[in-house]
Formats: sequence, C-alpha cells, structure tokens
Amino acid sequence: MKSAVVTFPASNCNRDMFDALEKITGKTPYQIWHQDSEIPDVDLIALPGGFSFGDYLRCGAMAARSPAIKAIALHAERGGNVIGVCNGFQVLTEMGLLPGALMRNSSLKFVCKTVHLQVENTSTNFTNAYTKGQVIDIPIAHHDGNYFADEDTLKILETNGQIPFRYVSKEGNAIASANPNGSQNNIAGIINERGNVLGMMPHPERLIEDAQGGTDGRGFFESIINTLK
Amino acid sequence: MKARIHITLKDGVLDPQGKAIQHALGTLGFSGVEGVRQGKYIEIDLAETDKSNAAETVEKMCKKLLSNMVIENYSITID
Amino acid sequence: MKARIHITLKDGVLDPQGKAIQHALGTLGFSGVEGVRQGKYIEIDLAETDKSNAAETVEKMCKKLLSNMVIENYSITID
Amino acid sequence: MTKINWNNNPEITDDLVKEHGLSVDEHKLMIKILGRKPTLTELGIFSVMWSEHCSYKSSKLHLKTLPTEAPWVIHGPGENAGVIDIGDNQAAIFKMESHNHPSYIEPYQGAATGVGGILRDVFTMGARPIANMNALRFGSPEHPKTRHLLSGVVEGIGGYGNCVGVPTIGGETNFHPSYNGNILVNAMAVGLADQDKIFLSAAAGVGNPVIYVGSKTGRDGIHGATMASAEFTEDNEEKRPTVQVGDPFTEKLLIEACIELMSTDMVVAIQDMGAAGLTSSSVEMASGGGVGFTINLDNVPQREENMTPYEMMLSESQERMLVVLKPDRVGEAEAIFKKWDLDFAVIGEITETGNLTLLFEGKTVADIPTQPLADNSPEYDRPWIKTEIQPTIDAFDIPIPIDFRDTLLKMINSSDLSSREWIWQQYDHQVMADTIQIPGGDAAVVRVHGTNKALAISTDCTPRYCYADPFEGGKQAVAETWRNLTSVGAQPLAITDCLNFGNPERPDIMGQFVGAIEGIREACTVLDYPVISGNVSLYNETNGTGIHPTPAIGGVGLLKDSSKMITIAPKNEGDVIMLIGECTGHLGCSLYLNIIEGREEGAPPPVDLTLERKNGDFVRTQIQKRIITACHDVSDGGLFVTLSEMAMASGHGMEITINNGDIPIHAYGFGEDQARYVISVSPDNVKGIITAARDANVAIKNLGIVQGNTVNIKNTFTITLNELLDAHSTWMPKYMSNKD
Ligand SMILES: Nc1ncnc2c1ncn2[C@@H]1O[C@H](COP(=O)(O)OP(=O)(O)O)[C@@H](O)[C@H]1O
Ligand SMILES: [Mg+2]
Repeated sequence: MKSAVVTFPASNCNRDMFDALEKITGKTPYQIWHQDSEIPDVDLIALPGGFSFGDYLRCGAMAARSPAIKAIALHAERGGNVIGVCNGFQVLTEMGLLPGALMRNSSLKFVCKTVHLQVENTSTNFTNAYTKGQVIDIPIAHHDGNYFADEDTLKILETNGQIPFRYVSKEGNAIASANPNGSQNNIAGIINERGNVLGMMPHPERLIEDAQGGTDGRGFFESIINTLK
Repeated sequence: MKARIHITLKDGVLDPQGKAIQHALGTLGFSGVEGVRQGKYIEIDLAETDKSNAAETVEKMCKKLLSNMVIENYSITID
Repeated sequence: MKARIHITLKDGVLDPQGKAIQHALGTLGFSGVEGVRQGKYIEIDLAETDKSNAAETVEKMCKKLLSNMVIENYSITID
Repeated sequence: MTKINWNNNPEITDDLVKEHGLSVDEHKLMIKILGRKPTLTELGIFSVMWSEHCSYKSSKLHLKTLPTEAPWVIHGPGENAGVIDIGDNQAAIFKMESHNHPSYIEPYQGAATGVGGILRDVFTMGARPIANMNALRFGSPEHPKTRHLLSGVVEGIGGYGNCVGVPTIGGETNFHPSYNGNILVNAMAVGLADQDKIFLSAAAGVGNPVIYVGSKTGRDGIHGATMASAEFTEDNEEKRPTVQVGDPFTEKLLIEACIELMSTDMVVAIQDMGAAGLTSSSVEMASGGGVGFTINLDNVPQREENMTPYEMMLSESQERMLVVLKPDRVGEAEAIFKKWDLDFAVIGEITETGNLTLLFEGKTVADIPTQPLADNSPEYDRPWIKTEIQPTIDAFDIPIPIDFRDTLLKMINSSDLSSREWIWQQYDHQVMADTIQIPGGDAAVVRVHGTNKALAISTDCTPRYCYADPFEGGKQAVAETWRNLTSVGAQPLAITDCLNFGNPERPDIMGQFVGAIEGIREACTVLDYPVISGNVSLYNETNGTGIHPTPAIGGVGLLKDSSKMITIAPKNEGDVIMLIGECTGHLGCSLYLNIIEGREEGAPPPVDLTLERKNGDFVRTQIQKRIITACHDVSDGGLFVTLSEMAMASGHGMEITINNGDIPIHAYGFGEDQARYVISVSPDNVKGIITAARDANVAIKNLGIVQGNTVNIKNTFTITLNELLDAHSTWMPKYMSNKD
C-alpha cells in the first residue's frame, strides 16, 4: 500500500503516523508539505494529529485552507482513501469532506487518556480487520473532540452506519460516563457516505507495538491494506 | 479602516464554553443567569479607505476563513 | 435583559491568534490587512430587569470570572 | 573612544541606579568597567546581567562546590543545558528552570512561557526535545488562590507542551502554606541529539553575521525598573511591564526550523533569548567566544512602535533566538526560516573589539566590554547561619491510630498523597509515540526513538525535610530521584537542579541554601550522579515569610534495554511481595505525623547514602536479570501507602504479614525511612533473591503475596481495591470542581 502523510505547520503526530504506516505497510510513506499543490498517486492520504497553526481561530480552520487541500479533496473525489486523526479529523470537517464540527470538550479541558471504543461497523475500508462489536482500547489526546452535527445529519450518519467508532464503557455500553468529551451520541469517529474518508479523534498510530501498551491500533491500518487486496 | 466582527454560534449549536461559564457563574453565587453564549470578537485594521469596499472584503474573509458556516454566524461593522 | 461583553487583550500584550489570522488572511490573498486582534464576545441573558443593577452585576462577573485582568480589558453593554 | 549619544539620556542618578537594583559598589564597578558613566541603555544592561537571576551573585560561591564531572558527562553547567553520553554517539540534553513569579501573577501564561523557555534551552543545543517534566508547589488547598493557580498553571503547561508536541510525562505536586504567596513552577525539558551535532553559544569569527530569528520583539516583561524610568522615555504612554504571552505555535515552528538549520554546517553558535532576552544572549555569546558584537537595533524585528534601545535590550518577548552564521550562508538560512514563516533578520556582526556595541538611528547607544560584564559580575559570600537541628521524635510518643483503615484512607485521600491524574490527564503524555511509562509510576520512561534504549526521568524534593534539615533534605531529594530511576530498572546518570529559596540576604535562609547544597553535593558524590545543569531562584517570599527550601532535583537515567523496564504494578496473583531495606519506624517529619496528628516537626529521616547505593544497585541488578517483576520505592506515607499504590496500579490485592518486632506498628507502616523498595518476584525466584541479597549484604524481607481484591495487612486492616481507588482518585477532582 502506498501512503502519504501531510504536514501542516505545528502538526505534531506526523512522525508518529509516518512510523506507524511504515511499520505496518512495509513501505516508506510520502511526505506532503501543506504548501504542495501536487501530491503523489497513493492509496491513502493521512492527516495527522497536532495543533496545525496553533489551533488558533478554530482547530483545523487554517490548515483546511492550505494549498495542499485542493489536491487532497481531489484524491478523495476520485475515491482515494483519506484518514484524519485528531487534528486531521478537525481539518476534514473544516474542509467539508466530513459533516459536522468538533467543539471544545465539555470539560473545557484537554484530555489525554486511554478510552474504550466499540467498532460498530466492520464493513468499512478502515475497520474490516476488527470484529463487529469489538471493544478496543485507544489513547485520546485533545482539547476539541466534542463532535457536533445537526439532527438531520446525525440521523443520516446513524442510519447509514457512518459511525464506525463510539466511546463505550469496558462492557461496550455507549453511556455518558464513557464519553470523554461530550460528543453527540458518543461519536469517536465518522466516515463519509462513500466510505473512503474517515475522521476520528483517538490515535491508533500510538498503539501499534506492545511496548506502547498494546496493539489495538494496528487493525485500523491493516483494514486499509485488506481493502486494497 | 477598522472592521469589527462578531462570530457567534448558530441557534441550536451546543456551546460548551457558554454552558461552563453559566455553571461557573452559578457556583460563584450569581443568580438569575438564564443563558450564556460565548463567541469571538475580531478587530481588523484595513488599509482600505472606502467603507463599502471594506465591508465587501471583510464579508469574504468571514466566508473564507473567519467563520465556520456549519456552526457559526457572523456580523460585521466597519468604522 | 441581555448583557453583551467584549473581552480584548490589553495594548502591548502579544496576541498569537490575531497574528496567525493576519498571516492566514495574507496567504489567502487578502492584501492591506494591517493588524488583527482576537477577543471574546459573551452574551448573558439575565433575569434582572433594572439596567443599572444588571450593569453592576455583570461588572462583578467580569472581574471575578470572565476576564483576566492581568492581560485583558472588558467592556459591557446592557440592553 | 566611541562617541556615545547622550541625547534623550537622563542623568544616571543614584536613585535611578538603586531603582535598577544595583548597589553602590556595583555602580562603582560598572563605572570602572566602562571608564565613564553609563547610558540608560547600559545601565539597563548591567542591571539585568548583574541581577540575581542572571549573575548568580549570591549562589555562585556555593554552586562551584557541586560535583559536575563523570566520564559520561559531555557538558556540565555553563551551557544552555547539560549534556550526557547515552551511547551510540547519542546524547541526552536536559535542564530544569523556575518560572515562579510570573506564574503567580498570571498562572496560565507564566507556566506556559516557563515551558517554552526551558524547551529553547534544550533545542538551542541541537537537541530535539523528547520529554517535559514539571515540579509544582502550591499553597494550602484552603488558601483562596490555590485552586485558581493550580488550574491555570496546569492548563498553561498543557497548553504549551501539548501544542509543541513534546510529551509531558511526569513531575511532582505539593501543597503547603509556605507557598501561599509564592508558588513554585519548575519545568524540565529533556532532549536528544547526536554527540557530533551539539551546538554551543560561544561566538567566533570576526565579520560573521549575527542573526535574529523567531518572533518580533515587544515590550513584554521588561524589567520592573522600566516602570521607574518611564518618565525618561519619549512617549508618555504607560510603560508598566506587560505579561509575557506564550505562542507555542511559533515555538513549534522555531524548533523545526532550528533543527533544520542545525542539520546543515552553517551555524557557528546559537543561543536562545531567555531572561533579559537580547542582552543576555548577545553578552553570553560574545564573552563566551572572546569577541565583540555590533548590533544595529534598527534591524531588530519589532512588534510595537517607537521602541527604545533600552526596551529592545530588556524585552523578554518569547520564542526568539540569536544565531551566528558562517559568512555567505545568510541566504540559505533565510530560506529555512521563510519556509517556517518566522522572522529572520541580520542584526549585526562579530567584531574583534570584545565589546557589545549597540547602534540605534545611526548613533552608538551602548558600548560595553562584554568580558568584565559577564565574568566580573559581583560575587557575594553572604553571611549564613546553620539551621538548627530538630530533635528525633520517638515513635512511642506518637499515638497509635484506633482505626488503621480510616487512617490509611484519610492519608491517600489527602492533598499530599492523592492521585495526580487530574493534572497529567491534561498533558499529552504520549505524543511522539515513545512513552513507555506514563505518569503514575516512579519514573517516567521514553524510548530513544528508533533504538532499544530508553531514558527514565524523575523530579523530586521533599520540602518539609529540607525545612527541618536542609542538609538531610538536600541529600534526600537527590537520593529520591536516584531511587525512582532505579525502580524502573534504569541506571541513574546525572541530575539538573532547580534551587528555590527565600531571601538570601537573611542569614537563616542563606543557611538553608548552604545546607541543601552540601547535602546535594554529598549525595551526588556518593551516588556517582553529577549535576550537569540547573537554576537558582531566590527571593521566593512574601511579607517576609520564606517558602520551604525547595531544591527540586530532576534525574535522568538510562535503560540500555527498554524491554527490561518494570512498573510499580505486580503482574500475577501468587507473586511474592518483598521489602528491600530496613524499617526503623522514623515518624519525624512524616506525612503520617502531619496528616493524622497535625504536627509538622522532628528530624527528617536520615539518608545513609552508602546504604542507598548498596540497596539501589542490588535492586537494579535484579531488575536487569528479570528477577524483580515490579518495584516501587518507599517514600511519602511509608510502607502501607507504597503497598496500596502497588495494589491500585496492578488491580490485584495483597495478603501481607508484618513482623514489626519492637517497632510500633504505625511507625513500621507509615514511617519514612529511606533506601527502601517494595518489590514483587515470582515464587520460583524467592530463594534465589534472598541468597543474592544476603551475599550483597542487603536487608530483604518477605511481606506476603499478590492475591484477591483486598489489601489485607494481617491484624491491622483490610481494605478493598475499590475503596482504595475511590479514596486515592477523588481528592483532586473534587477539590478542583468546587468553585468558590
Ligand atoms: N505535576 C505533575 N505532572 C505530571 N505528573 C505528575 C505531576 N505531579 C505528580 N505526577 C506524577 O504522579 C506520580 C506520583 O508522584 P509522586 O508521588 O511525586 O511520585 P514519587 O513519590 O514516586 O516521586 C508520578 O508518576 C509523577 O510523575
Ligand atoms: Mg517513587
């Protein structure tokens, strides 16, 4: 699988994403600078976490107006896979590739911890390596992960299975106490209707080796590889 | 010229900051606070000297960058 | 009553957000932007019906919670 | 003789000199160095260079006595940060620094800029920062400002560190009324570099360009003296010092741009602009290299209008660096900073005069020989008196609790011993994907990227011990970091210190300082654990009451094989819990005495450094052999607290039998004797480790086994894990959600 990682000014998980992709796919990813207007032909473009442009004004807002964004949108339009993790998810919503917005956490505090996620839909490009209903542990680290969309949008997301991941309790219940940021319907990640663009707040790239405390993040990258087979 | 822009959340969009302020005001003993909404206030100094040109430019700035139309409204004053 | 509060950075205090916005507007092709400052705009709905009481209360709110007096100024309008 | 522009220059009166914090003798010395009266700009430069903060005038004499060398030390104190060899041509670079006063005035920005400053000290040497730590002291929880300060400081540290993408992986947090009016915010940064790519600050090469990069200069944080001299400036605008605001976005760009610049061979010298900004950076670079600098202040990127030379030289605007480049490389360097959207300006060049010569609007506004300015700064041997030794408290004089359950729960639900998760959850402790031990254990551990090695880091100090006995307290602070590094299996290598004390002009405070330094010296010597960088923060007091002496120590150790790292959590039911070291039941100065009896008194536990070394070396060896599977040193709260913390971390209970002999059980369980560790080993290895301990002459005791879901200390108490977790985890969130 050929992949590329985009770096915006003050992206800070670009190296982590790059390393994870390199380790799991066995191929060195391309690096895209936010000012590149042309991007290589790849199977996956990853928008990493961080604080692009300091998260000033709104998280992801300035990054979503970068020169590289047009090419990324075109890639998605042609059916190419795009993932956005954390700040990358915020950029995808600001670009309009995914619906809704990510608001300040309801606690108003940055939160870094490991949460339980339930994989609800395993027929997507990004989740097929997991089993349906599986509860996985993944770290989160964000200040603005509180997903918001209007009711109509939420309804569509729910009925189309566009919510592959939800914050749940250890037992797999999407209850309020398992929700780390106030997201509507405990949403941790969403996918576009066509199924080739995914945004999620948790960081799978931080959990791909035992030394990091587990390997629950691997399935996410392995799914994309499976899709391309 | 100076443009003053108010960016506020649309009705129906939840406002975690406003909610938290309202709660905090309550704990501080302020009663009768029925609602709090937090928005942004941006001041821009422009080289432009024509008011309507300025308004037009700032309108574009809001659409292109300053506000997120999915969740926010904006209003502009020029002086 | 409704109180509208503007919270802005004091003169001379660095405004990283404003600076970044100014820069971004430049890259988007807006010229003639000479300065950008970002502040907060807060709307509070109050049960209070007396304007001067309201003003007094909101003043207290600003001092106690809403603004950081070390680096920020505030201004209040009531209507 | 250079012509000096006397226009707009006020007469330098004695009052003005005094307002700049300089003594009569210092004024005379200044005139002697210059051979004439100073200009206002020069007075400002002297005043900041000779301030306690920059010149270490009260502390130098004593700091010189600290051990700073070892075969693995590459650069000790004197550079921006210390550098140690960690093998394979790699180096760890670290330092700790205080930002106490700014954090009290504006907790968010004060703490944030503290993090920014210490990061720059580390990456200016060519290192990529890989970990942040923070050592925090707040006033009593009941004090009306504590909640606000704690919340702001933590948010500020997170706001900055999270954005720049350096994980904040540990620290320590104390509450005590002595910090009510003067909190301590000490930030430590650790970086990684190749040994052949370390950059120093000494400038060289007459004619080489001096470059300013980063953010523009504003009137931020200008020395308080400006207030007094405001009437001398041209415009009448209010000139009170403005709070420095951190811009982590710019810092992140600066890190990346500097690392990119330093990967080339263009850089001759580089230095961050820290305290006293452009002044200290240019003076240190010039004097360090025995050269002069001519700077044209008109070329300094400025954020505000009508800035005077005085203001530019004294501004503490953040996120700025000074670089000396090789000739003819300006274009290449500029391209890098342009790519990262940072200000870049050639502001001067290296001269052979040895002077710092400042030009402004075509005139010379200052011309100071840098060598005497930097090196002949005053040095004081301040009078001091030795701290009175406290009596040793007899454990038999301390009542035995009626209910041990309540006692333990009360202790772990206290401000001193409760979980700090509320704090570290606000820090991204995993960015860079190399954190292999997150906060909550003894030492934080990060992998050396792309290798099998890892660095262990811990910050420690027990101020109540230091107050009772600065010498023992100084020893203990060093020993505790050493123990914490040992507990995860690392070889401790070196420390940085951040010495926070009250007013050095008071002989009792100076006595605390001298005592603590002696203790640190002794511990570093015996443990082979040199001081490679540090910072002194004096005058930490309000209304004449000093803080508890707080020599915060940051220790760094190396794990050559990171797979051998262990945590405080025993893994398996049936594992055997053992105690290394001796219990004498020392309750003086203990948290038990404080929390349960409300008494702060007595001698602190003595630190036997030879014993520390022997026990620690034994533990480390057994971890390296994979015999010990979990380890936690015994510190605040004593043995019962240590056992509880291990149980909570593991999710398993324990069955423990205590043979306390002649020692009262509460003293055995809550005493704070040093040089102790609780370990777990698999049943198969018990015999072996007992033999090995006997051979090494190390005290070892079998305490019990890992089992069930209660911590059961036979004949003393039984508490379920849930009760423990509830007590331990709730204090801080509850405290912080209670707005007042
Ligand atoms: N301000 C802080 N920031 C991050 N971690 C902290 C902070 N304060 C305490 N911790 C973490 O909480 C744990 C317990 O701290 P402490 O009781 O000081 O440990 P020890 O007694 O082993 O030195 C440690 O892992 C420490 O790193
Ligand atoms: Mg410890």
